Amino acid sequence: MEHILELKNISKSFRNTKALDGVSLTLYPGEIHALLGENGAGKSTVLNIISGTYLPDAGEMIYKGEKTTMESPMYARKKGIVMVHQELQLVPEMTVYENIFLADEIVNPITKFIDYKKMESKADELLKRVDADFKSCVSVKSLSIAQQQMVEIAKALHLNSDVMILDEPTSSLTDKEIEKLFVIMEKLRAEKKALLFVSHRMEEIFRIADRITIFRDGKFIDSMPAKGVGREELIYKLTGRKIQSVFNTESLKKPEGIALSVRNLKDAAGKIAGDGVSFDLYKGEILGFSGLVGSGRTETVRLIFGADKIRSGEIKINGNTVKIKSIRDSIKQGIALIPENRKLEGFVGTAKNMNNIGMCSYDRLKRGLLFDRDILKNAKEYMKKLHVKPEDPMKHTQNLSGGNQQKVVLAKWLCTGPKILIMDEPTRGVDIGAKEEIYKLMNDLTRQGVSIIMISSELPEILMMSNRIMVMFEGKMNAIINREDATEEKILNYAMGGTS
Amino acid sequence: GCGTQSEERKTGENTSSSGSKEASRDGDSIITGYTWMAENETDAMYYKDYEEKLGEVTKEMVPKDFSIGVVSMASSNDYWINLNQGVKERCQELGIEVAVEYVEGPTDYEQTLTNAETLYNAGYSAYIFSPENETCLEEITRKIVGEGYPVINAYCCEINDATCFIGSLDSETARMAADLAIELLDGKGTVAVAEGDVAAKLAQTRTNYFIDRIEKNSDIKVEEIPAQWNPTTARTMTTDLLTANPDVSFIWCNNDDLGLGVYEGLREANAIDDCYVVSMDGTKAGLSSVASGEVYATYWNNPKLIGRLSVDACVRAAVGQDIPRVVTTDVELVTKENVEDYLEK
Amino acid sequence: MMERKNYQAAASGQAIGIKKLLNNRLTGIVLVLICMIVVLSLATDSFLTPNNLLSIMNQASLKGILAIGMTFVIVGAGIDLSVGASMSICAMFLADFLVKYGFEKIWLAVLVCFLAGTACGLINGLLAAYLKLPEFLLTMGTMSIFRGFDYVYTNCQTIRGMDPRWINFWNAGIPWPAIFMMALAVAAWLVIKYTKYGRYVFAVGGNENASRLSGINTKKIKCVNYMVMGWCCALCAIVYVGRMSSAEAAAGDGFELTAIAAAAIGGASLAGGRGSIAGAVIGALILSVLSNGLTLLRVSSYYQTMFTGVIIVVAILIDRFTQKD
Amino acid sequence: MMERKNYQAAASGQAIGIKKLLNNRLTGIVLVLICMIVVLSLATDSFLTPNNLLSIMNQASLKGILAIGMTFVIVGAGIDLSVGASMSICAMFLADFLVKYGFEKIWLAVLVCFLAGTACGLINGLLAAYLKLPEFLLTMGTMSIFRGFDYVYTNCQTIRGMDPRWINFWNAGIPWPAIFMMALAVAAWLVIKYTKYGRYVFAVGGNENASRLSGINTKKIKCVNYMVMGWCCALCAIVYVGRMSSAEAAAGDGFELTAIAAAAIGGASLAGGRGSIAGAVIGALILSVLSNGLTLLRVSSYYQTMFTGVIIVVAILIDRFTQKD
Ligand SMILES: Nc1ncnc2c1ncn2[C@@H]1O[C@H](COP(=O)(O)OP(=O)(O)OP(=O)(O)O)[C@@H](O)[C@H]1O
Ligand SMILES: Nc1ncnc2c1ncn2[C@@H]1O[C@H](COP(=O)(O)OP(=O)(O)OP(=O)(O)O)[C@@H](O)[C@H]1O
Ligand SMILES: [Mg+2]
Ligand SMILES: [Mg+2]
Repeated sequence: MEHILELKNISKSFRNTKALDGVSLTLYPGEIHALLGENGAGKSTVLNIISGTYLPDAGEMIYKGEKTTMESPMYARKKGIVMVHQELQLVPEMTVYENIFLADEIVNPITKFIDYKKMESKADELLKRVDADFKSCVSVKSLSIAQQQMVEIAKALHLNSDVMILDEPTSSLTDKEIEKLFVIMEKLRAEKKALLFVSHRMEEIFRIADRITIFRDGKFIDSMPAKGVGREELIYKLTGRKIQSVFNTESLKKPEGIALSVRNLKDAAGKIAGDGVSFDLYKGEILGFSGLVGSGRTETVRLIFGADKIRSGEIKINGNTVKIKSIRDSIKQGIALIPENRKLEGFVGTAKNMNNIGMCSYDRLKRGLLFDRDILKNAKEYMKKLHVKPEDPMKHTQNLSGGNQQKVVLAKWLCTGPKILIMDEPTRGVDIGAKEEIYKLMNDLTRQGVSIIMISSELPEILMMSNRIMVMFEGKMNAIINREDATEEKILNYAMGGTS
Repeated sequence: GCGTQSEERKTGENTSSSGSKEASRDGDSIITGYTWMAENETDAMYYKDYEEKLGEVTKEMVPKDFSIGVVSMASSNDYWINLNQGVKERCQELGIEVAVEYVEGPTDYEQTLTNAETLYNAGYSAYIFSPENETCLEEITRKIVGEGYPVINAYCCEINDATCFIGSLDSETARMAADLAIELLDGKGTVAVAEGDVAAKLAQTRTNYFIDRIEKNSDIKVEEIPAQWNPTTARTMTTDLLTANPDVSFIWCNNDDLGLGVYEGLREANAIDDCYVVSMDGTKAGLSSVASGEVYATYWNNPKLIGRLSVDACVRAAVGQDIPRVVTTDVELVTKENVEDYLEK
Repeated sequence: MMERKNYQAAASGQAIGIKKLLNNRLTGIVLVLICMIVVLSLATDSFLTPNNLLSIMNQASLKGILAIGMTFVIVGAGIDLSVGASMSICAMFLADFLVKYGFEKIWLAVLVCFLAGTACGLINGLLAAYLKLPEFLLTMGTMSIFRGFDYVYTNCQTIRGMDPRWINFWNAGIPWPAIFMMALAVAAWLVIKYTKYGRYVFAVGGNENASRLSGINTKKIKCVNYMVMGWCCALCAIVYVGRMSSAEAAAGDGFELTAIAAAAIGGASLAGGRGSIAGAVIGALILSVLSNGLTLLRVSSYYQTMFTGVIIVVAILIDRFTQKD
Repeated sequence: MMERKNYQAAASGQAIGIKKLLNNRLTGIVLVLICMIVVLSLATDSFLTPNNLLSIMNQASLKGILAIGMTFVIVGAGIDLSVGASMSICAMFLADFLVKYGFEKIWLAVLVCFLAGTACGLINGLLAAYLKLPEFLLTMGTMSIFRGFDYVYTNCQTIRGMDPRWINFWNAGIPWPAIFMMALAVAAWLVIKYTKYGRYVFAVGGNENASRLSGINTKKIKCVNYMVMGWCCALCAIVYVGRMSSAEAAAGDGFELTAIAAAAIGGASLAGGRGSIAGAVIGALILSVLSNGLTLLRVSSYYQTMFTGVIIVVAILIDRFTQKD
């Protein structure tokens, strides 16, 4: 079969980082092609080159039989290449339909004026196609990340391009939405479109991909059909080492004492329904929060952390009732929150890694005055611990790859030495190797008596790591199950509002 | 004679001794060839003659419900406060209602016009206008005068259609300053002019007539300090200019505030003893710096009197007296010797 | 049962109407404007006269025209400090050509005026969009350059001596400035709301990177914003020369801040992505009513300066508290 | 072999040094400053004299002091247009107290001056940070309020009649203004670099939301930024009254733009999160050398306005192309 796109020996450097070193990639029509690699391997970079966001330093690209350089995103779109970026690229002040039809507005054929009605109805159709639960007339800034991701996908779908590139589209979706996305992808495959996508979740690769290409450290490693590849083999190719699956081995131990107790917690904005959320978090346990997108998990933990106003309810820490009015109060109580949207809430774009990591720990790091030396040392220590690549504390965080940014945010909170660690989608966009590192770290922490709340939309992760699992549904706590009793089906059932 | 020179020229007619109609430095490039006209006006009188001829304005003369609207320059300048003080005092004496509007920045012509329009809409019996640049009020003046209300142009720039211009002639003051410079420097050396806004008519008159006189009557070289009415800028530029040309030994400043700035600049350049600073307006700060021997001299034209005369002119015009186009007042040189007299006024 | 439901629906419909009104970004400033008008109508005799209202409209039009242009620039996440000077250049060319070539060749004068506006806008636009120079500094620089050019060209002489027909046109009692402003406002509103370019202005200002990745030529959009600003400067210059019957070299000094203030009072966010034409016009009206009112109320000039500030702060406070986000 | 390796290492070390230099944000503007100094030294006799250099330093200090304060505000993603008026209020109180209570009570005058600065900063800070008013408009409003207060308090009279000891202090040939500025610069640099507050200014300016979620009291930081600006206004007022031996009601008019320009030329980004104290000082120096140079070169006044703009644009162009991102 004739390929639609071929990359040969593409190289790309950013200042002093070599992001791509002579990589190659071939894409056929009617296939779903998975691009794999660790964080910082250069996946996003190569996708950005294909879609015209970056220009390559060297190498050539053959598209539909012709040698081409995609000089701009506009040009690439015209040629039939569309990309969903790893970081959400929407205009927050605009409505969903305006975003979906951005740069491709429907105009009245005679007056050339924009036809809002038509755009809205068409956008609603598209949203129905991806089975979204919101209307297209709402503004994007009022949506959760997952919903915004759906908008991105709808936006790419409507262009009906020959090549569709999806850079970690599933990282902020829950299983239900992912399945919907896969159905759509399969339909596109049947229409002979070429799909190129990135994911760090192995199950997804095996579920959907036809072929796999692997990058490591900016170099091409291998390309093969997905059928018949073993999980162990794939992971070895990805990381260049053997990775052992980490489990929460502490799970069998009986918990001793309650670290955090929440009763009837409700927020001022009214997102949390009924009598509010109530649960206990034991010392040294990992409590998994599961639920569908928009079920109010993030809302709940933000309340505990003091990021949003509490309307009513009681929070006890180590048995003492505490009043949490601000984030500083909760930090003083030893609570840390790793937010779900790292770019908007996690780190400061204009700052270097060392400052982002040290940000919450200046009180500890200062010796009368703050010295760069100490901040640097602190950052180096944690960057090493979490294998941040490149391990350069002087680099600006926004120039790291997505997964490495996540690690920097993790590092920032770990070095505050929290007693209660809340992680909202902590492994979003983190590669398999690093995921295991994070799991190991979580186990280490619980062993030291730290209690962890982990919100995750990845069921395997929840099942593997949690001692107990709390399932939320429409702003209410629906069930708490012990790990021994938990199965994927059970959790999903509770997450959809089932009662047993 | 550095003393009062007003006796020599009681009217505007015989003031053009230098014969300069074209006062600009570069006559050819003037687009419309506009020059300071008041001094060539034939229908002009010295204010004492005029008062003698027309008699005093009394309370009885004032029509019923007479009111005056005033549009004045720069609210932050003591000179205009004094002038309008005169207006207000006289109005009080005559029982006239008065509203005074200033513009904050001198170059805010649009605001000047806006103020005039607003006062016009509020309906006053007469108006006193003192704009920094006459053109912005020309149309509205024509309109008001056309409707039969008097518009008195109190000092500043001359408005074409105004009923009457009252005040000293800046062209004359500038020439007096030039003569003073020539006398003090013996016709040689270098002088500088600290200008207000280079684009403002008021500043141009004060600058150009000075330069013209100097160039025609002596070998003195002239330097510029484009200070934009800003004393801080004047200070900085004076120091810089003295660095570039230490020969400058006389600086003519477009107003007293600039004079104060220029003096501080000279202080930094260590040149206070080698350079005369002469300014105009006679504000409180200006006079006090003359008294303390800093600024050498300032020209004072009795702003309060101009204000009072303007009110009188409004009344005179309203009752149908035949007032001349231009009424000139005195300019007096204030130096350390006679400053005491002025500080009291 | 049915009735009760209907009643509820109606009530909730009403509630939604009010809510929508309260959520509308313009509600706050319209409230401010209405308050000012009511207070001034009660406190003075002369405020609510046709002549005065006409004057206010005319006075607001200079500010309004520039504020409309500024809205394009600000919504596109830029800023333009050179508008006063650009306006002055346009006014100078217009007046000069009118005087030199007479009223018959008025088309030529207007053409040159618009060319000058385009040139000024293009200089800013090219440097800001294509060379990515920081806009605040850049336009501060071009402000000086344009103003200097103005000085040199006019030799700092006021250009006067307009044809009487020109003067009569502007002084015949028809509020041409206000008409021009309203016409521009309608045109700008149509562009902003119903053309691709208009939507792109918001997109680029709201998220430049996302817009670029969506295939918008963000540089072109940014550049065009400045050109639109330039055309508004040209139109403003026509009104200016009409109102003043002359053009001074220092014309329009400080207009930039007024224009930015009017646009910002009208809800334009200097971070980009937010703003409206109606808001800009209302902002200009508020500033004009304010200055008119303070004069009519005979507030002493020192206090006028102070009150202007107080009203601006109060206006943004009201605006802040009539909408929550 | 060994030797060659060493050689290579040395060469690469050098290369890294140069690269680092080129990557430094300040390289571009230092280059601009050096170019200007070289050109002026060659073109004029008087530029490179100790007296002239001293004057430049003194002249730069007013701009520099304000630019340092402005750096805090701008790095924290704010802006302050009221600095000229705040400075004027401080100057007015200082001069008034010096004249009224004599040189003996100079501590009182300085204290009142700083209190005034704190008050101005606090008003801006509280409104901007705690009520979240848009800063450009807000400080435009407070600019009018402060200036009006100034007019009312002084009744527009210039305050003069300083004690001779005060005048002598400032005119004894010691460049106190420059010394004050340098002292402030060092202090500000220490604060920015070595204190928590300093780091937080950058964090809040770079991403306010993330900073808040990291437990930083972002409102307090923003408010303190304006207070720091207020103190810088007070210090600037001291230097101003020292240099002018008087205080006018209109003092400091337009200083806000100069201060913003100096800070921005020095690399402060108006979007927040970026900027440096050294940059602000260099920016102020560039502006002062520029104005000094144009006077020394006897550029005619019309062209001075133009050239100032040209140099600003050239400076940001050079700055833009000496660093890539
Ligand atoms: N704008 C940039 N400036 C500097 N370096 C960059 C930039 N973008 C990417 N890099 C660097 O290029 C390398 C590859 O990054 P890329 O984003 O392609 O990784 P990735 O494979 O997509 O990783 P992830 O799985 O974490 O998304 C990284 O080392 C990153 O630090
Ligand atoms: N900043 C916001 N503004 C308005 N609505 C929001 C905002 N953030 C979240 N929501 C809404 O609140 C609801 C609860 O969202 P929340 O983020 O708590 O859900 P979640 O269970 O954490 O799901 P997710 O998997 O998306 O994080 C969602 O329906 C979402 O649309
Ligand atoms: Mg990536
Ligand atoms: Mg969430």
